[in-house]
This record gives sequence, structure tokens and C-alpha cells, in this order.
Amino acid sequence: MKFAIQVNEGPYQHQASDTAYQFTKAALEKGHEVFRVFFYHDGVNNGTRLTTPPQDDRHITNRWIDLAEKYKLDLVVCVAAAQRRGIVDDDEMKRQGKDATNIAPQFRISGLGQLIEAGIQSDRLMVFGD
Amino acid sequence: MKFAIQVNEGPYQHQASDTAYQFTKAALEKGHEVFRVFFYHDGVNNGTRLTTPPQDDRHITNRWIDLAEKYKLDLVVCVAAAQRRGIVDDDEMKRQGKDATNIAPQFRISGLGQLIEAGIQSDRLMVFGD
Amino acid sequence: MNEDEMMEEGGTIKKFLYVNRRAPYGSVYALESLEVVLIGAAFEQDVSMAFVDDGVYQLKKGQDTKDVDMKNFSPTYRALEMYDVEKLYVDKASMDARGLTEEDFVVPVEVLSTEQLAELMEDQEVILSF
Amino acid sequence: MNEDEMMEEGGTIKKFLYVNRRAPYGSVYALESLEVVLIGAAFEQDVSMAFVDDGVYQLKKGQDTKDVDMKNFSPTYRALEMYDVEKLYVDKASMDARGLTEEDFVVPVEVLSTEQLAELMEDQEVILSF
Amino acid sequence: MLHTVNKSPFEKNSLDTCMRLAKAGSAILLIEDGVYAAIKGTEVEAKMKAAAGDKKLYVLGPDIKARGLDEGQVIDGITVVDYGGFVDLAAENDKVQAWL
Amino acid sequence: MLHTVNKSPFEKNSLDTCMRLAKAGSAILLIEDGVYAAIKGTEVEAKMKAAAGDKKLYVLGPDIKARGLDEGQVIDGITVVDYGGFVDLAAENDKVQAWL
Repeated sequence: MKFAIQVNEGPYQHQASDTAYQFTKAALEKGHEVFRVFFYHDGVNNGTRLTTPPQDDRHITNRWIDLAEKYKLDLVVCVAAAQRRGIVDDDEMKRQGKDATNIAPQFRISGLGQLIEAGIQSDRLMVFGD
Repeated sequence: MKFAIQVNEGPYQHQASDTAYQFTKAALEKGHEVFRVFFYHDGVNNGTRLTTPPQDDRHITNRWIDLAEKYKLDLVVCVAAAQRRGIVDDDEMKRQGKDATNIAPQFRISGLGQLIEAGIQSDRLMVFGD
Repeated sequence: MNEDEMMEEGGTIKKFLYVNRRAPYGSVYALESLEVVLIGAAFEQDVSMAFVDDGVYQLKKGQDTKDVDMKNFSPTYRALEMYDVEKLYVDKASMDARGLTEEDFVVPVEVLSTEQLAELMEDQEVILSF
Repeated sequence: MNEDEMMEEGGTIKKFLYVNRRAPYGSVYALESLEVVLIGAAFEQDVSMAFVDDGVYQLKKGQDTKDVDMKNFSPTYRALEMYDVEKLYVDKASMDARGLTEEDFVVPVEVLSTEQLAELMEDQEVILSF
Repeated sequence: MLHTVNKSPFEKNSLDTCMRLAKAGSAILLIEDGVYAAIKGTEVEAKMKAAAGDKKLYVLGPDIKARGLDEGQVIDGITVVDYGGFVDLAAENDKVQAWL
Repeated sequence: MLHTVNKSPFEKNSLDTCMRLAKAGSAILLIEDGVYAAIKGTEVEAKMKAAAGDKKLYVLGPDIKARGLDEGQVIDGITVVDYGGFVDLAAENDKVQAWL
């Protein structure tokens, strides 16, 4: 079965990103396909490579990166939400005249159409939020 | 009268940062002193210079910067919360081995003691959150 | 995918429901969910929007955000018709509890009983929650 | 500042109350508020903690976060005593509504009636809410 | 003592707990989504009218206007203030508790 | 149809609205802070027992354990599942509504 995952909240503040990760991992381990993980609202904050959580706690961004590497997951950060919150890749840096990027490896910034497409292409859309 | 302000939520997702800003501005315009604005939890996300909100909407980070310049406000981002969420200045970049910073001008990263000190030194601590 | 899900061009048409349960301005969900609906319109899906709980406040006439310095996005609901998003449903129980009537809304809506709304949800294929 | 607020060393002692109203793990507030309390202890203020509404769940014995892969911070409540944070108050109404008793908690607490808790709040100088 | 409530009374329990623990004579200011509690004709109106008996109730005008409501819809006994009035309330009362 | 509820029934109205709008026969999974609704001896127990009459109720075990609760405290008629069971529920039901 083909799942799509929507994550509406950032790392640590709410459990949404944790639950989304555990669900995605469990689905993949059961042999399901995950068409895309779409990060919306504060969810875009999962996609920064600049976090350094305490060593005795999980590293939420790196967990997503590892899962993406292992299963070739498509991790998409919504561009409109990212602009409001300061998640920037090379293209956005140039386009918005910024002086730095903070996007994490394996994440890509794209439009809201990617969420709609995920809803169309997948069998189930799962929403995780606050 | 001396106020201290605590902001628990990031820009845009919740109104907390807006209300904190409007309160701080009104207090300053009435001639009160604002000892410090302390950004905690997701509130640290107010302190990134990488945001580009839509042109027909307010720029939350720049509004804080402008207010800080005008009134010499002390805008403090909690270091522990910032590490979890990827808000980085030059010192943190070196200490954590990161390759970029995203802290906005007028904001500084410091410890939780700055919040306690603000509670001790000010006449009123105002908390804005979700 | 069954046959009546296929457009002549070969694209899939699914029944999308956007469930809005939050008041405007207190959080960004109402605004950003509207952005999804507008982008999603280009995909020519079968779109419905449901306003439940505090979500009914999103449609309240007369919103004036000048004093809070936030973007007033309520006129956008009136633009939905141009995007062929015409199925707007309001939960009667939520409307009644808040002392609102259809005349309070910026756009014409269909008011549904609990049973009708439950039926509407059951009839969907993709449900996005904000 | 009146005289009994002054320590012999010249520092101010204020009555700080931390109000905890959120369940653990669903959001980070419980964990990060505990971090404030621990840092704040170094300032030798007159500290109380109140657990109200879902905040009483923070103190529940037997927390085991292995399967959710989050940091179990409940042992920290037992360490508060070492930091001279000994005034922990639980709202009886909140405890009762959740079917909890004092035996369910990881640390000894004082259970307060609504009237006593209202009095405690009134008696504070700085109230931090999470 | 000033209490602030920023959540809708229909969505969260913050206002109820605030009402329970605020002492007679204390001030309660409704802000952000909390302002919906100040409006006539809703299911919480009776609760607010009862609270107005022994507490001083305020509501933030800019948040009312933003939400398409107006001062004429505010329950009698609840005073509308602007951000400056919010600052005054915080200064006049000896401490502030935010019910988040 | 599967409904998920991730908020405490004491804090937010999500569970109530879910219960009202979920049709008989549908499945409801309690996750995150929503799991408190599944526990015996609370003020919401009666409501859950009534709901178990015509709906299939589930609760996420890892979230129960994290919060210091155990399966023995779960109300009769509510089934405990792990993340794999959550995936199975999402796959078995034709669509999923998250009550955030």
C-alpha cells in the first residue's frame, strides 16, 4: 500500500514529528511504500541541519535523514511555509537574497502542489500535527 | 515600571509572538522600561534572519529588530531551546561544528539564567505562548 | 483506481475534504490551509471544505486586522468560487454553539447536521486536517 | 523592593511559581520548564511548582519512553530536592478528575484544594507558565 | 492579580481553569482566540456573566476587531481595552498569570 | 474509516467532536496525549465505554507506556496496538481523518 505523510509541527515542541517518524518507519518495515513526507506549517522546521539536541535525546532531523537514505524517501518542505519560517536551500538563498542556507541533506523545498499530488498518488494520506 | 517579556512560540504559527510584540511596543511607547525579551521553546525561531514572509504580511523578525534598534531592547534567545531547533550564532557554529549561522541582528543567544534574572530584575514578567 | 476516478485526460479525480477546526489569527492553520486549497484547485480534484468547531469563525464577516497588524485573509474565501471550490459546509452544532447564523458568513455555505457531516466525511477519499 | 526581599548578600529573593498544565511528551513544555527550574535553582529564589490540569500527569510514576524513542525526564523530578526545590503542589481537582492519587507520583507532593491553590498563586511575585 | 486567557473557550480548558482558580476581585483579560468568550449569544455567555459578578473582566479590542466582531457584541460588564490598556492592566496589578 | 485523536480529553475538544462525527462502526485510535482517554477511573471513562458500544476503539501502546500507564489500566473494549498496528489500521480502513 502507498502512504503519504503530512507533518504539521516542528521538532521537539510537539510529538507530531515523532509519531510521523515512527509511523513512517513502521510502514516501511512492513513493506509498504511511502510516496512522500510533506512538511507543512512549522513542520518545515524539521528540515534544518543546524539542530544540536542534547546527546541523551533523539536527533529528530538526523532520524529523518537516515530513514530517507535507507528507503529513498522523498522529504519535501513546503516553500511558502519555509519562507515564513526561514528554512532556506541554495535556490531560495539566491532568490530571496539571503546569505546562508540551513536545509538538511535529503530534504528538498518545493511547492504545495507536492502535497496535493501526494494525496492523489497515494492510497492513504496521514496527517500528524498539534 | 520595568517589564520582562517571555515568548514561547515561533513566528506566524501562533499569535503569541504578535501579541508579545504589540504589548512590548505599547509598553515602550507609554514610557515603561522593557528589561529583556526572552525567547524560549519554539520562541527561539523568532530570531532567524532567514525568513521571507509574503510581502503583504508583517515581517515578524524585522519588527523585533526595528523595535530593538529604536529602544535598545535586549532580545535573548535561549541556548538550550535554540540548539534543539537550529538557531545558531557564530559562537554556537564553532562550538557545535556547524557550517552556517542564522541568528538575526539584535538577537543574542544566552542561557536560561537570563530568564530568571529578568524575573528577578523586572516588576512584571509577561508570558506569551500557545 | 476505478473507472469513474479517471478523467478523459488520464488524470485521477479524488474527493478531497479540507477540515478546518481552528479560529483565524490565533494560529496560522486557517491561512495556510487556504493556501493549500488554492494551489490544489489547479489539480481539478473534487474539493469540499468543512468548517467545524472554531473553524466556523474563519468565515465571520467584517474581519479587520489593522490593529493586530496581521494579514486579513478572509476575502480569499470569496475568491474560492473562481477556483471552482464551491462546496463549503458548516457544522450546524458548531455554528449554533457560537451564536452564529448563515448571515454572519462572508460566503454562502451549506449548513449540515451532525448526521449529514458524518456522511460527507465518510464519502471522501482524502481528508486534510489543519 | 522592600527589605525582606533582600538577602544579606544583597541579592533579591522573590517568590517564583512555575505553573505546569501540560502532559509530558505530547509537547516539550514539561521538559523545558523543568530545565528552567533547575537553572533557576542557582539563583536561590523562593521557588514553588504547581501541577494543574494535565500537568499532574508529568509526575506519574513508571514512565518508560523506550518505545517512543524520547528522553524520559521524569527522574529529574526526584532530583529537584537536591536543588532545594521542595515545594511541589498538586491541584486536587485535576488529580481527582484523572483518577490519580498521591501514590501515583514519583515524588512527594502537597495536594491543594482549589481555595488553597488560588491562595498560593496570589502569594507569588513571579509566575512562569508553560 | 491579572490573569490572561488566550484560548477559545470552545477549544481548550484554559478559561475554565482560570475561572476556577482566580480569586474574587482579580482581573481577567481575554486575548487572541480567548476573545470569543466575551461575545454575547454563545454557549459560554452565562458562565461569563456569572464570573462578572465577582471578577473584573476585560477583552482586547484589536483581537475582537480582527475576528470580525465588534464592541457592541461584547457582554455587558466586560471592558474593552487596547494594547495600551493591556499594559496598564499589567502595571496596575501586582502580578500576571498567563493561562496558556 | 479511521479517526485519530492526539489530544488529551481534559485539555481539548478534539475527542468530543470526533466522537460526535464518527459514524457507528468506524475505528478511533488514541495517540500521543489522546491516550489518557483510554484509561480506567477518569472522568471520561463513562463516555469511552459508551463509545465502545458502536465504535472500534484503539490506543497506541508506546504512548501509554511513555506516560507511566500500562495496558492493565486500559478500559475494557479498547484494543492496544503498536506502531505496526497503527499502520495496519490505516491500511485496513479506506481513509483516515486526524482530529488535530
